[in-house]
Amino acid sequence: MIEKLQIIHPEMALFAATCIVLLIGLSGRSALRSACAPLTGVALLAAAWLGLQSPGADSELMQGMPFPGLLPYAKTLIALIGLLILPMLAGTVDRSYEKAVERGEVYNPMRSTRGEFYAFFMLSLIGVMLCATADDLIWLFLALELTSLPTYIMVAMSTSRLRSQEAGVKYFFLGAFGAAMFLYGFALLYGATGSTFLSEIREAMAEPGGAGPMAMLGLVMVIVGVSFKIAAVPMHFYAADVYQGAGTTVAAFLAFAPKAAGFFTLLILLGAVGWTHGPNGDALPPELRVILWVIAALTMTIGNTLALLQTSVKRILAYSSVAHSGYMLVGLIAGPGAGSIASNGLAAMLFYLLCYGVMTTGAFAAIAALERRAADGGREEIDSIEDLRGLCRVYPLVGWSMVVCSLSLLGLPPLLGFFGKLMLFTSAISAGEIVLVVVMGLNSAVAAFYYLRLAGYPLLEQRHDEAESPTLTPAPGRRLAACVAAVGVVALVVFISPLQRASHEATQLTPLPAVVEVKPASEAEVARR
Amino acid sequence: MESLIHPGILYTCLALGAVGVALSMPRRKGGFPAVGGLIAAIFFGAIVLALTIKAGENHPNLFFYIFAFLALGASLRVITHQRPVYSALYFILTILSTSALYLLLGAEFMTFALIIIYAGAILITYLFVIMLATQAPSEESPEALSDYDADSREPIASTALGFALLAVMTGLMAVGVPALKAPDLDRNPDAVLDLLPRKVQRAYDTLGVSRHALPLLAGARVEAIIEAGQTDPDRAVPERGAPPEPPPASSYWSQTRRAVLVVTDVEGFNERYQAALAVQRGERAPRGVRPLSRDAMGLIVRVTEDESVSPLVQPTPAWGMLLMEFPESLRADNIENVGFALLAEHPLAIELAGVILLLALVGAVILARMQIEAGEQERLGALGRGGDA
Amino acid sequence: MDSLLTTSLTLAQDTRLEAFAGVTLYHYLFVSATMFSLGVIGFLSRRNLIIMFLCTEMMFQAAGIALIAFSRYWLNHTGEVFVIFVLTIAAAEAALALALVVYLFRRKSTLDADAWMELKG
Amino acid sequence: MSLWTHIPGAFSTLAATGVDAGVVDIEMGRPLFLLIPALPALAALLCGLYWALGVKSKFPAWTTVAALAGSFAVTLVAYFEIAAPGLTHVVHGFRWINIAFGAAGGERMLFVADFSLYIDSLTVLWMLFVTGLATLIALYASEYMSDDVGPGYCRFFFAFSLFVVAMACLVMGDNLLMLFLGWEGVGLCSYLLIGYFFKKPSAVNAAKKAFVMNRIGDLGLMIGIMLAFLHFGSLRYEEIFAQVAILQQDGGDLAWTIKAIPYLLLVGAIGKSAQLPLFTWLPDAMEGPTPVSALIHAATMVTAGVYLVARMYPIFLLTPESLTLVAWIGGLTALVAATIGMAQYDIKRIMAYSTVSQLGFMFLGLGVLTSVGAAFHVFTHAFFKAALFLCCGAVMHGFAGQLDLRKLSGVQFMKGWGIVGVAMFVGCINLAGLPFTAGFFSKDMILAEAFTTPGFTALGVIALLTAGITAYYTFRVYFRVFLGPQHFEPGDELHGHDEHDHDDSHGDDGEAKTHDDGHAHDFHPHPPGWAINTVLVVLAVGSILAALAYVFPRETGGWVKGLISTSSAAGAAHHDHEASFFGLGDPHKVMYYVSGVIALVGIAIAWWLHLAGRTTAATSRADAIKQKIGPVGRWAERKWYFDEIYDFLFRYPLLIFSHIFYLFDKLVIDGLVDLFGRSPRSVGAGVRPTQSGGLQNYAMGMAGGLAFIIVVAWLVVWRMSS
Repeated sequence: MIEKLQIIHPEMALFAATCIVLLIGLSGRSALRSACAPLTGVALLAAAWLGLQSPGADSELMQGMPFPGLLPYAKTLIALIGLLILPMLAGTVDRSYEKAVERGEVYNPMRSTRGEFYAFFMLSLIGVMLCATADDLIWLFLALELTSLPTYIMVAMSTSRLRSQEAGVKYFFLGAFGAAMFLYGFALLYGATGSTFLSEIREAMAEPGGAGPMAMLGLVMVIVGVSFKIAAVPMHFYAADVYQGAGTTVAAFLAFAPKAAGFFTLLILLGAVGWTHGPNGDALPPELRVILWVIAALTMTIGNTLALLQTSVKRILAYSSVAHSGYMLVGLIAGPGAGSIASNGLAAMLFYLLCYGVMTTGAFAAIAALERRAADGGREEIDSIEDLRGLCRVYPLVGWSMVVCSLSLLGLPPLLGFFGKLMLFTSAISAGEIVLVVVMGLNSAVAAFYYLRLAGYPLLEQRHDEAESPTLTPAPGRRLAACVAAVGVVALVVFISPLQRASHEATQLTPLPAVVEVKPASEAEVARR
Repeated sequence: MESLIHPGILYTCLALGAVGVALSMPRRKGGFPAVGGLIAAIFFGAIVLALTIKAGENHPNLFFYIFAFLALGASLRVITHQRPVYSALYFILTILSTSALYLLLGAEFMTFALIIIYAGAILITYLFVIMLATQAPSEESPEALSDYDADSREPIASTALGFALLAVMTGLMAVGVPALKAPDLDRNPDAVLDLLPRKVQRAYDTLGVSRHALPLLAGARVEAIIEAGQTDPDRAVPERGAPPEPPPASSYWSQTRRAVLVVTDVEGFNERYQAALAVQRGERAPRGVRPLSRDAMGLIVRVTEDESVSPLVQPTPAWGMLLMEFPESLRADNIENVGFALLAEHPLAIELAGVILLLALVGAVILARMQIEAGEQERLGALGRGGDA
Repeated sequence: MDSLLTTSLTLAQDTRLEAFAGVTLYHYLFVSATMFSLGVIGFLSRRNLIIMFLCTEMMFQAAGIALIAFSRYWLNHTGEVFVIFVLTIAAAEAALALALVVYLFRRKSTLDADAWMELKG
Repeated sequence: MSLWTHIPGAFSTLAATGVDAGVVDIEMGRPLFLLIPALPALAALLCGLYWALGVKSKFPAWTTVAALAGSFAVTLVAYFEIAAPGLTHVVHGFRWINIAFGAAGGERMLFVADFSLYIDSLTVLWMLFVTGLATLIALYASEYMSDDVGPGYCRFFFAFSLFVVAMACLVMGDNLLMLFLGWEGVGLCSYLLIGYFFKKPSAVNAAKKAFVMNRIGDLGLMIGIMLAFLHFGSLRYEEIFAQVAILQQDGGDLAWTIKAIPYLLLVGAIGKSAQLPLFTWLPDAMEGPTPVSALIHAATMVTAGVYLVARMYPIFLLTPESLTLVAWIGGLTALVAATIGMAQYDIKRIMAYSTVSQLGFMFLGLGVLTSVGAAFHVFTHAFFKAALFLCCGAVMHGFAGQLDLRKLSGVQFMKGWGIVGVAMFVGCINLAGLPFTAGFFSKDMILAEAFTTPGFTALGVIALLTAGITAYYTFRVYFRVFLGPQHFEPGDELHGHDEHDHDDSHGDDGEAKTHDDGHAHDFHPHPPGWAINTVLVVLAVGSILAALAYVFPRETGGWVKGLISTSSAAGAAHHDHEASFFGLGDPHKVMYYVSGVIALVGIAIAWWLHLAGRTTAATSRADAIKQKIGPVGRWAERKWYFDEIYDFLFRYPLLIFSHIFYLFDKLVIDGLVDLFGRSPRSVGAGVRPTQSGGLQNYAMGMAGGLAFIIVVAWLVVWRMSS
């Protein structure tokens, strides 16, 4: 038992740092308080390093898991993207209060929320990592909740404006609603197989008649419930409101962490039940394939078309994140393929998750780095796309980061997003999902309209009024995050080959020991084709 | 596909029950909770009745009907009562009836845990917050109901939606349940005792049985016979004497629930056994002989079919054979089973739950102490923006 | 009455090794699904934030009944263990939700869910 | 699926066994050739640096010119090493993507895309005019953009250099992925350069339109490339061609996915080369600075579609039906664009439509299997069209943005405009196809082949008609603008939205002030300076000399033919010697006369209508002319009458025709584009009410979605089991 702990070393490191941060965040000494962010950074670095050391496919501990090689990739990915988001967070909460303390006001720990913010950030990342680690439905349920609960609070406390509270209440209540759905799904899945262990579920499902209606109902409810985490149709409604209402930095975090958790959950759940059907034994059960297909197609279409109508950058990015979930689902539908990287949809999904994390963080960081005069005289975060006008000329670093990240989100070669999409395309084509590929291609074309606006406003437009135009925030970390992300979008292109190989190795599905009989239903399906 | 209930009956009754629920939703004028509840109860009763008729002998006992009715009725009141306090109280009733259903299902531990945690702790908090966040009735309007409590939002649409969901779920379950694999009935419910050696150890200490026999007694199926004096239980092949044949394994536990045990090096077993029997009969044990303890005696019941005691207990000094049944005190009960499953199979999940509770604690504290900055509302009001644009 | 009570209590004990037939399982599942749907309906139609959250708790409870029934069916205790964790999460969510609701009430002096409709489109 | 198993060794064995009928030997080339893309890349980097440093001089221009000239020089070296002996070289740059993986069963699959150059004679031909023209046009732009010295200047040359890099990548890449990279790169640079005057909303809109329409094409190209990879297991040309050669030898039925590849590639080519129905972006793209129009939207980038078809010719030859489609698209585009061009007044737009029309000719050439003709036309067109555009640019530059041919007249004989006029004349005779010009020869090859190829006679007639119209509208411009009475009205670029000083920091520099003064009283056009004149002279001479490539060297039947026949684009043109031009004999010979006559007729009509007796004298001098030719008043009246007849009989139907096409363009094509743009918006607007902001509305959507998805899953289960 105790040796099993080594698979959660990164989580343990993060949790230790969480406790320390919680404590020193309350300290009366400003030097100690300001150590929260560096400490979090160190913990994330440690987690990334420990994540690399996680037991891989050759380890005894991982035998029987659907994806024995998943951990090193997943944990390192999560920790590194967390590290990218971290600089944005510095100064998110209580900056004005810290200023007041610097001016000589007495520090009152009851008014500070500094340490807790980093603590929640890390707790949520722990949850994401545990989702990727889970070998058990109970664990998975708890990990999903651990991912979400901190984000609920982070949204509500991100700014003191009413819209943050509105975002918080919508996110929390709908999140609990969604959680009830996937909890019921987990219950039915347990009911259908008699076990909560993924390895046993996998064996039970592989038996003849194992994937009966009860299991299907459970899986459908889980998939729909987890769709909330990845903001996919029909659970996408909250995304735009919440991203817009939350502070920009928190929105950036929301765009990555719950989504990653949701995709890891879907990956290992479907790894436990799926891709053993069809003539080649590498397809999902037909009913799952159909519903994922419907969800994916609707998600990209609705996300992209709604994004067209927006003038708020955060809403555009929110709907774009909805659409990107649809793209990533395509990889999930394509499945593990026939052993090659180009046909491995799961690897494509994981690789795209990496690309998406970098790109979207960069875009959010770029707008988080700016602020404008609010109606009540204070400074507020920018939101309207008009605020991006002529940014490249005034603040070239931020402006170009926005341009590069938007173009990458659009999938323009030779940026990172293009290669992510390319991999999704090839895997979907080799899985025979031509229609879905066409839908995805059309959606990419539609997406060009609004991504070009995001890229064109900073680059091609002219500023209207200097006085009303946004200025840089005093928090340099956000600029840093934007630049690092933009550089990453360009520079990671050089490393796509090893990255894709790593994601390919991470998604090697353990073959089932027993010979899986081909369902007669799928033969009928083949005949119909 | 085989379905447990005729879809026509199911959907018709659900649709009519939905009408009842929709009727009982709160309206500004009060609605018809009684009528609606009655209609809903009738049609839900019809579905359960249809199920029970189909079930034949294999139906649940009376208490199921009582507590299911209570649980669902109270749930309906939770969502239809216009006063939040009553809703919360009805939710306590829901919890209590649910825990009774748990008891019927043999989950004693969860029964009590549910009552303590939910009804005892969580719901009290709810009541507290409801009290805190509701305006107290004043002199003029003692019946003051908040507008948002008095009136439900889109009652018909949401009821229709909820019942559509219910229809597809129950419909699919009705197909899914018969398609389930049969549970493993031969599985030993007391298998956990294998892994809980200390309790068994105590029992054996009183019996004076070899430690090597412990796994055999604890384990459900005794497939090995240990030779007298042999200390290695893995070498299970007898070299001397004809071992008695173990009963067939498959139906073993479901039929007899007896273990065949070869007890080695039992010193004076027969004398001690007879002495204990004598004690049971109210006689005095022979001098110098320590009778077997009550626990150990509990192990030795119904030794043969005709309930005579001695025939199989051979007075051979080297080894004896015992046909025995676990005494109730040695049976693994629900709490042990749950506790073991919890601690042995999900230890990390417990830690994780602890982390989540810590997080909830910190989060609640933060939310509670979040400042509403002084004058924020006034400042916004002065700008002519009642809220946030 | 005494005999009835004994029957019910010993149901937990004595009949546990007998088949818990599918029909009986379906009885419990039906109750569970109905409670789940009632929770959904309540969440959709009640405007009081506290009652709405109570409804999600009800949905959790419904999952609990299903878990215990399945646990009984499969003759293992994993489902019961699951329910313990469901209770934990329910408690954690309730703590946060109630704190949030109190905070919101302080901001707007109302518990109406429709009071929070500024963000849209 | 056996094709998936190919490994690099496979090709060499194929080559050794002589299966590679259509493929030439591949050798390793000299790393020196990597300088062709590297030098412009360096220039782009430097321009970016200047931009960051805030350089305010012509430094970026000289850097770019020097780098491009170097690039051209290296290309010349490559030409002498490769093209003349007919070799194919592959120059390995660096390994870009290399994913090798294998299943346990021993099947191996490679996804390799190196940054390598594939240099054969087709590449060299293209690169010669790309780098050569880019050098010249950069020189021209150094003067043309001089009002803009500063950040805009740096930005312009940055994008300009980057364009050449991307173009080199497109043309020289040794695999389809590099081609795609360059393809998108040139699209991006085009977007940046069209939108250069980003203060003008029309420029920004045009940039967007170009980008979006190109994305439609790119989608097709991308899918085509993926299919190619799936089928051939590689994206490298040499391996694809080897496998195509095998397929050709094997004969038999092809998988539909292979057959789909040329069509998908064609979609990409249509988008990039502005063919029907995706051509409307190109005229709009004239919002960009004129050097950009000349280089990107006339000479180089738009021929990328032609290059793509030519490069992948073996695949097109596998499914000849696709070539028929190419031919028809080309022929119809040529006609439609030419008729639209007749009705325009903006000289740059006329040139743009003429570009579309000439690109149509090239596609027609490819479609009727004369890849030589197409490539030759690309080559000659690059020269004369660049010359024409640069002349228009010089006029525009000199007359403050005036492009309306009704407001300019007699420029040829104004002081300092002689060189421009002559260059314009040279360009016009080429475009019109006056006998013995380069344009004449290259067009003839295509026309003749259309009549030679069975089943394409109708296209030949259309092309002939188009040639006539081309001659007409070309000389309409020349006669109106350059000949006739001297008259001009300056353009509107003095009112603040001057394209030359869009940048606020330059709003009050000296030159703009002069303009303001000049406008107040009388406007003095400023004739072009040395840089523009030099470039025009070089281009005019080049246009004339290009005709020699048709004849010399004799042993290969012309320079271009010699180049093309040793490349992958060598089409097996079937010379049907029985073919005759309406009973007059061998089309190849007859065409010289027929097309020459048609060109002359077109020019004559233009002369008749636009020069002879033109009395568009709103100026005082016009009155004097009218006095001089007083006796001819009635005659002039009668001419007006002829004009009416002409309008009615000849111009009017065509005008109606052109308006129909214009309407078609506006309504159907733009409508389709609009539909493409708007239908997502309307879908979005339809979905938007679901985002009502109400918490419980969202919850309702979620619960309803769950119920719906369960129903879907159930239906599938039910259907599977029944």
